[in-house]
Amino acid sequence: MNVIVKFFGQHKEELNKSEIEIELKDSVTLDNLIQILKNKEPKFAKFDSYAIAVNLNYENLNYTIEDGDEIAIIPPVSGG
Amino acid sequence: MNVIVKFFGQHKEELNKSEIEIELKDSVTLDNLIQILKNKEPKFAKFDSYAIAVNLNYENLNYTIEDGDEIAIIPPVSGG
Amino acid sequence: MIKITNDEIILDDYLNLKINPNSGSLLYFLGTTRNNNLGKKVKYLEYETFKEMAIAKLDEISKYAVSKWKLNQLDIIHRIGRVNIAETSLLIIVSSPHRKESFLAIEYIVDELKKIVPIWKKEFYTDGSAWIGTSDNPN
Amino acid sequence: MIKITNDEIILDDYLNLKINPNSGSLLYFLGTTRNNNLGKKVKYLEYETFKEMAIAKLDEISKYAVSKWKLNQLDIIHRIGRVNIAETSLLIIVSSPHRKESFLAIEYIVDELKKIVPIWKKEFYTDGSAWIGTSDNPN
Repeated sequence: MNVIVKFFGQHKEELNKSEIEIELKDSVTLDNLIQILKNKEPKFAKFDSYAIAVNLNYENLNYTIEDGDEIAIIPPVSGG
Repeated sequence: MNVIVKFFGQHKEELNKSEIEIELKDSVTLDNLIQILKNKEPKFAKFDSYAIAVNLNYENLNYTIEDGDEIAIIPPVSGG
Repeated sequence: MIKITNDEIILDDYLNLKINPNSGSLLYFLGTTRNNNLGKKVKYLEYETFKEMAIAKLDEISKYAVSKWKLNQLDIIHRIGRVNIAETSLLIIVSSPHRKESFLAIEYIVDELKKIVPIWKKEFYTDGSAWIGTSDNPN
Repeated sequence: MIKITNDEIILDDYLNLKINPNSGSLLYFLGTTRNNNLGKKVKYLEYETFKEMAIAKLDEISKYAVSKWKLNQLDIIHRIGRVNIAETSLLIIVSSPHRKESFLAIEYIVDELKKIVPIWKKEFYTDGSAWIGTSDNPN
């Protein structure tokens, strides 16, 4: 299956892209996805602090990605 | 000397006056004044909770009244 | 600005035309008249004050708060006389570099105002009235 | 009301025309842009958001606060895009029967907003810019 991974703020700026599409096997966790991202986007490997949201909700690294999930890498927020 | 004692809120309403003038000897404390007020105004004796201000500042009962002092009996405040 | 007034308090009249560029927080607190208190239906309120002393005490409170929390702005406006339901009896405006100080200041000011500033509230009900703050009618 | 907008936030546009007769407390909190942060001179800010998620998170925060503190009113308006010095990036309006709940609610909302709502701030200085919230630039 294919998933879209969205980037924001500093990540978007440094990667110079707001999203990428990645092809995944079944039963891939967010933890696995992070490894794939690090290989695919070397700059991503240096980002040290972010949360991950799936379908607008924060999820743990052991979350198993499902077809159609919208994944967002959330750098430290600073609204207000 | 003569001092003016001011009343407010519930006190003013129940005594039906906003101030009284009292003749005092020298070296009279606020504590003494309260006793004089209780004799002079029987209704005053039943007021159970108030502070006393002299010249716009709260003072203790052992304050010695001076000529020209402006004395105010302050019922529990309820602004806001 | 410290003000005790018989006039209706309309927030619009007190809005900051220019926000302080060194402020990160601007807080407007309005104390408004509820149609009920302690289970009784309130028709309206009347506030009385010992104005000279109230101004002096508000000034003391204000100076302390501005100095303690390094406020960029502090205004306290209290209405007296008759105040109808849903009207404003108290308006406090605070601004400071960070929000924490604005909140601490405004809570301190209201608490202190309710303790030491000679202003008295009388509630008028459908069946009578009561001075608030006495032992019979705690605020 | 929950709103994320590119438009300038003018308090005047959000003032209560009618105050709730069951409210004793009405609070307007404005987060405004300071001309300095962590010792640096700030020229202006830019906010970015993941809007769909930000709205969802603000909605969660809002529902919790209204229910926990029994608020009569809660509005949260956040501006995004470029925000100049002394302009408002955040407006929160809260009303409740007693003031304590208004204060608790608004402090909770700002704290929570700064933790979980996907909005990012970039500060522009005379000599460069920085994203706030990263380990290099704690908020």
